[in-house]
Amino acid sequence: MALKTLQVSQGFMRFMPKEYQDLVEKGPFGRQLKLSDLGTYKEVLEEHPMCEGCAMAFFIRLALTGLPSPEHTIIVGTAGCGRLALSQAAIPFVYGNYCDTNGVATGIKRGLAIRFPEQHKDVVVIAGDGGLSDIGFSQVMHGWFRKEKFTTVMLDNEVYGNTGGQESGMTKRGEVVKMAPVGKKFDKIDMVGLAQNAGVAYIARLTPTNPSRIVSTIRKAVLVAREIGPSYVQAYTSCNIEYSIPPEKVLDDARQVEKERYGFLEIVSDEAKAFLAEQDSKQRSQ
Amino acid sequence: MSSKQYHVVPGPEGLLPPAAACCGVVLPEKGEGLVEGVIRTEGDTLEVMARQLLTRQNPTIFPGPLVLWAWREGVQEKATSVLELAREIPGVRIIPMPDYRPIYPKIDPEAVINPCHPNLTISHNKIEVCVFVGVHCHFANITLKMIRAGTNCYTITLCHDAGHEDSMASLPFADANQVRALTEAVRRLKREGLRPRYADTLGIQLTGAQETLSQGLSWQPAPVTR
Amino acid sequence: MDNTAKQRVVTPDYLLFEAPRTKAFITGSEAASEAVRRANVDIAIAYPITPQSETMQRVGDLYAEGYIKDYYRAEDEVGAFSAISGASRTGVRCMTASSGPGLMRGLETIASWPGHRLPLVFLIMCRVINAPLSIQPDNLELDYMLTSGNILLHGENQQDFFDYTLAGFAISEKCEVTLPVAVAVDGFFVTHARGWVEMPSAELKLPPRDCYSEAVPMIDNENPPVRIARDAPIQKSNFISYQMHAAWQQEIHAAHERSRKWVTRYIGGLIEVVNPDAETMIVASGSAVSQSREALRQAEEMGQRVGLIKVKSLRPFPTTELRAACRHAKRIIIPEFNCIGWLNREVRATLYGHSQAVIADGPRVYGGITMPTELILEWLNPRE
Amino acid sequence: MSRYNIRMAGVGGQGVVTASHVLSNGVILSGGESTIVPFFGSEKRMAPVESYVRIAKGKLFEIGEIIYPNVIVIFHSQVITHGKSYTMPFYSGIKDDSVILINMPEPAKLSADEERELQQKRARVYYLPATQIALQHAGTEVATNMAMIGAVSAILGLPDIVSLEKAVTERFLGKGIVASGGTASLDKAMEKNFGQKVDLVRKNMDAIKAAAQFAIEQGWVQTLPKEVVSNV
Repeated sequence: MALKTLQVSQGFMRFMPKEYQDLVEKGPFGRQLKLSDLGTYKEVLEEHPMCEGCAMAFFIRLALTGLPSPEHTIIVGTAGCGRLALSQAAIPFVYGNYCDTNGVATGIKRGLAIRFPEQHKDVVVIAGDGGLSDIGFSQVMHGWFRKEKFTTVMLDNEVYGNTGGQESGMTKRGEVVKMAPVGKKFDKIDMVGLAQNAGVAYIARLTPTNPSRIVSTIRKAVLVAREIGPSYVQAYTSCNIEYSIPPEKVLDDARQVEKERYGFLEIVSDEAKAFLAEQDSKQRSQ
Repeated sequence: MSSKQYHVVPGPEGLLPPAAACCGVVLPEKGEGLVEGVIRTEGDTLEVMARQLLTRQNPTIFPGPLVLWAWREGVQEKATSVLELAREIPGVRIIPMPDYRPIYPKIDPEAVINPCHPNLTISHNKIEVCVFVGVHCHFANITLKMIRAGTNCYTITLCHDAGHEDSMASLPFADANQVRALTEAVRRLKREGLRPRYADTLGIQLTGAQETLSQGLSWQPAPVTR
Repeated sequence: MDNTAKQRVVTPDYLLFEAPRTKAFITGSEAASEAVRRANVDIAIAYPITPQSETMQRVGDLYAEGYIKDYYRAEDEVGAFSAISGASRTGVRCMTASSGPGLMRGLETIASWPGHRLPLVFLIMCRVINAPLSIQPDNLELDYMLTSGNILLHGENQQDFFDYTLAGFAISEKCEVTLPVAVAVDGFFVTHARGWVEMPSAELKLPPRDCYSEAVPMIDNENPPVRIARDAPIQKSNFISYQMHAAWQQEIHAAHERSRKWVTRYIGGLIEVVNPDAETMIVASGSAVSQSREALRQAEEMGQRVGLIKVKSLRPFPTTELRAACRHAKRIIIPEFNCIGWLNREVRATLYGHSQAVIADGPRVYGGITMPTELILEWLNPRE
Repeated sequence: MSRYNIRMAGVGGQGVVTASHVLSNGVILSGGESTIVPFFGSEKRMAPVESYVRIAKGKLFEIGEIIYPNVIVIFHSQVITHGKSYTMPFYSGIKDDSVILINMPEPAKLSADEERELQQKRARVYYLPATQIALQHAGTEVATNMAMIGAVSAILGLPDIVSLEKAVTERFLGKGIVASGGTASLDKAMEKNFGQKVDLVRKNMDAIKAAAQFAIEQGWVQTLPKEVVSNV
């Protein structure tokens, strides 16, 4: 059990920094927490350098809350804004090269399966639209074809935010952004459709308008990846800087986008459906 | 590689001192130690360490993750031996290195030492001698180089594995027995009449940040706003 | 079939130097896969490219026979090298392989392994990389490997390929090293040609990887610290010192220095010297060494005494060994299978100020041409 | 011949890079030579910003960040109190007989060690209420960066005020360099604040001139000792 890595050696607690004392005594590890518990326990995410009012930072906080076993979770990321927060979480975070998240996640998942055959280990890729739909596309798709058992979460801000606002494959057609000086000339890549074609067991598309939905979606995605097959969550997480959205209007924008073109969507395989129903009844009987 | 013996002594060495390993300093074998780049016996090494700890300014122990977290058998024994060592060094502080992440927005130099900016903790606390124990070798080596570059701290390493060329005194394959041997060396020097620099100070000193914490845990739930 | 469970764990020293060996006449690809059979490998990831494929498909057979716990064919080299880096982070023993263009394709990933402190073994079956395309042997790609931070061994023949591969795992996983080890041989000349290889029993294997005795924590949630972020982007910032990235790079170089002891021990020295007292010395690596041995034999028949220095380890480079071995030399020639002459450049940089010898700028063949011994002999005795 | 290696430090959004561009361009317009190198971290918030400006009357060759400055310009007190800078302490690497200009109305509380080190280095530490000057003379604290370079030009005598005004005009009325995407959106906000661009230039100049006047009144304008002038 990984909780042993959170036991402070006797006699050293008084020398530990506050965040660790809190994490050990009030952390989320080894217990089942709900969204309504938020605020009653020490979260895994520490202060981080993402922009004030950023929808992506908000989504990440809730996504981390939704992890069913944070003590057995590994997050894989890459270049992009998200890693600024992810690297400040009390969950091992792997940051390799450009394009490699889903290859690295494959290796991690398989390596851990060899070393710990009796202990589930959840591997979750959390990366941007550029990282997954452009440069990392091949590894995303092939991970799905191979039915690798890990979760891929796309933080879709429809632009390369971290490098200063260049067109990505997930940018809407016609949008004038950097490197698309006369507007993007092709459609937003249909990653959800591609995931479906590749046989991904659990697919969800959502915006950050509904916190409990974020938590439950991530939970379902991770559980399905643990037992059934690959899962994919695509979340609209606007870049308020590059799309000039005033910080206080970020959620209004998300609601608008949700209504127009980013409605909540879940595509679940029969096997995953049966598994999730079983999980539900188990939880209810507890 | 230079044919001249490279000496690993307290800095500041400047902007970017070389790695001692690239200057011909080699790691000791089991039963040996490394003092300022030269291989010595374990006994000699322990004596040098003990003397430095008793005589230099603001001695501090930096326990790393492999000592702080009781994650497997044997850790608690080593952790206990580290506390025993601390009790024998008047005026010593214990500042942990609980992890290796770059801490945003900035470390509290009285609460932690961090490999991304170790010299901040050394400078803030005016530490002129320290012991690293239980830090993974990669991060220990990086930390040691940066300390040597920017501070005048005498660095001591009790390494669980092969040891560290960039610390001024290093003992390889150090488990609880080696820590206890260092404690014994400290006791012996005191018995032989060495008056510790902080002879009048009793026990382990808490830093300001640690004192605040020890007055009661200050955990408050984070506000549930975005 | 779980054949690996039936194998007996022995120390690297026993397996490499003490265990009784029997002789087999096999190809380089067979020799490499026989090493993998005895290496207690957990995961191997393959992607086809000539002339590497034969080795990795044989490794696939080892998986089917139960000598390896996991194996798959990746989408491409970047996918294979990325996944291997993920697997290595979890503490399992892993290996992969490639050739020329495949290696070049994966170079970003290869060059990131050392900085991430990833023990693994990477087999290189050298092949032409330049356009126009060719599948023939040429080891120009090793020039790129020289600055990649990987430990780099260059085997001469099938026997070396077997021995260095096994040694590679032992070197790679030493705590003070904790680096990837690349083992290169020249394609076809070694991989597809047969030679005598002495091997210990297939019932023996290396001890498993001891991942908690390495320079960095494992990504497995079973060892501290919980906030690992051991691959955090390290850049000049308010919460990361200027010097950290620099110190990190220095640490990789330092780890190379520390590896000298283990490379020396497990492959029997960084160089081998034949006729150390000769005034004319050949310095070579890879299959150029075999060609030089024959040239040396022919020269001796003609009454000329010639020496040979076989460079076995390119990284770490045998700096002190080479200086000592060349101290008395009057003329040095460096036969190579590439147009750039990377070994020539390394030797010149190493000997500068340490030798009075005239260092010839060749001979070299490239683009898949073989190195005739006659060419070496011509360079040994240039027409004035 | 005067040569100055100026390290400017502040936090994101303060216009440190913009100010360094304007100062540098002012020197060029006055017939001198200047180079600038901006540096910022990857943080999206509270990011420390440093910009390195070299100015001289003769040729400049050096590039890169300035590790050993002889002028340090601190735009925000956090640089000192939080160590909001790439290097600690804020005066690290300072050369003897240097100038430190800090945007604070009152002297900062420095530790005894820091006071001693600065004294040993014979550093002249000046505190300029730049934010207050900006508010009072430009009507917005966004012009704090202009106040800072106004004082710099008065202290160093480089660039002269006419050239600096030309640089400000170029920056805000065209041909200017936009430091970053964030700066572009800030520009829009400033235009709204100021009404018109011309007005913007005038108000920025007011802040510059007021700060320069402040520096003159405080007696900060003095030629550096000879050895510094010849060495740097």
